[in-house]
Amino acid sequence: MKVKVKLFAILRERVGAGDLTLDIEDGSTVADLWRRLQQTYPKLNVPGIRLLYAVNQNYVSPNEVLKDMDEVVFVPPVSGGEACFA
Amino acid sequence: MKVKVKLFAILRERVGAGDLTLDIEDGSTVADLWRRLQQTYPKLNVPGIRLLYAVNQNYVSPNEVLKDMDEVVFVPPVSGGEACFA
Amino acid sequence: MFRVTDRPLDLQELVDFVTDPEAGAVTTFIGTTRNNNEGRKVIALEYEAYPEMAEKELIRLGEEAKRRWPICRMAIAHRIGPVQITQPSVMIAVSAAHREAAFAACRFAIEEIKRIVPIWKKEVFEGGEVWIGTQSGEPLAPGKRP
Amino acid sequence: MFRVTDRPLDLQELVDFVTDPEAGAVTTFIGTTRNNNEGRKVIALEYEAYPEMAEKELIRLGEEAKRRWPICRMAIAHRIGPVQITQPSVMIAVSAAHREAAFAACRFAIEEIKRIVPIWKKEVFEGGEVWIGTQSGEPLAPGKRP
Repeated sequence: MKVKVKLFAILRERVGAGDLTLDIEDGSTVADLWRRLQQTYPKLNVPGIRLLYAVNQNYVSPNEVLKDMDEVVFVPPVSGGEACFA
Repeated sequence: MKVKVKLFAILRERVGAGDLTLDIEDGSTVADLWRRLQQTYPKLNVPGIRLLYAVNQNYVSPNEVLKDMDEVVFVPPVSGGEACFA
Repeated sequence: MFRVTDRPLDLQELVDFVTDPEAGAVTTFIGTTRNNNEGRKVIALEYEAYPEMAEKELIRLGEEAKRRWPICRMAIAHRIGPVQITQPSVMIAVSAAHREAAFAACRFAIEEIKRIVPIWKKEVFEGGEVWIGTQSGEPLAPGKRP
Repeated sequence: MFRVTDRPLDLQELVDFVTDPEAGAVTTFIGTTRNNNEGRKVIALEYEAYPEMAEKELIRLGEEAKRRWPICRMAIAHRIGPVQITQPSVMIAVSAAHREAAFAACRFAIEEIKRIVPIWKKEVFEGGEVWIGTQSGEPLAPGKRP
């Protein structure tokens, strides 16, 4: 099945693209997808970064099982925090 | 000696005037002046009213001794409170 | 900027006044006339001030706020005369590097205005009018500022 | 009114939106770009949003504020793109019958925006640029909203 991934902020800059479409196996979770992306784009390994996860514009746990054509966003820290030079 | 009295809000309305000039005895305090005014204008007796006292635009205690040409204001409750139907 | 005026108030003017390149936060408070109070149908509020002393007290509370919190600038404008439903009677603007100080100082300012600044409020409601004020406040301790 | 926009923000528009005859208090918060941060000389901030989700989260936090406090209306606007020194990036306006609720809900809104709304901030400073974010937040508990 296919899922759409949107990348923002530091993740978008590191990959050099904001929108990806990926083929993944049925039953894959959000965490599985993130591991797969990190293998494809090693620059996504930002040391110490705390991500949140959103599917179809709602926050979910990393154990959420994905469905065909889901829109997945890996949410880096939002604007309230301190500088992250990693 | 003479002092100027300014009346505001409920006190001004009850006396029907905002500015008074009074002759008082040397050594009179703010509290003495208030008693004197209440005798002249019995309507100034608003039951339960809590006044503050200002001389020359500074808050003072009722025991403050007045000087010639002082500007005295008896300050009814300011705008933060509940309705006073007295 | 500490002002008592019989003209309509302009929030943007206050915000422009407190704008500061060191500030990351601006808070404002606007007091407006609402259409009801304690079960009465309010028509308008009428404010009366002892203007010279009111402005001095506003300046004084601004200085006190600067002592208590790391703020950049503060502006307060209070309208006198009649103020219709939804119209502003008082506006406060505070700028600070960080929002905690901006919120705290703005809240402090409105509490102090309502506690100590010689401005009085008459409520004109359907069926009558009344000067708003407390009958149960603490009496002023001798020799103390309230 | 909950809006993410690349246009300059207008405080009066938000205040007009929350104006309500039942309201005696309006509070506003404005977040602005300040000229320094952690010792760096800041040139500008650049905001990026996941706009559809950001607006949904703003609406959601507005509903949560209405559940928690007796407020009348709330408006939030967040700018994206470059925001120069002293310019506003976010504005919140809240009206309520009484000031306590207006202050509390306004403070809640900005804290929630900075905690949970998917809008990111890049600081452009003399000598570089950096995405602002925390490395030490709590990880998201499985199945929980943050």
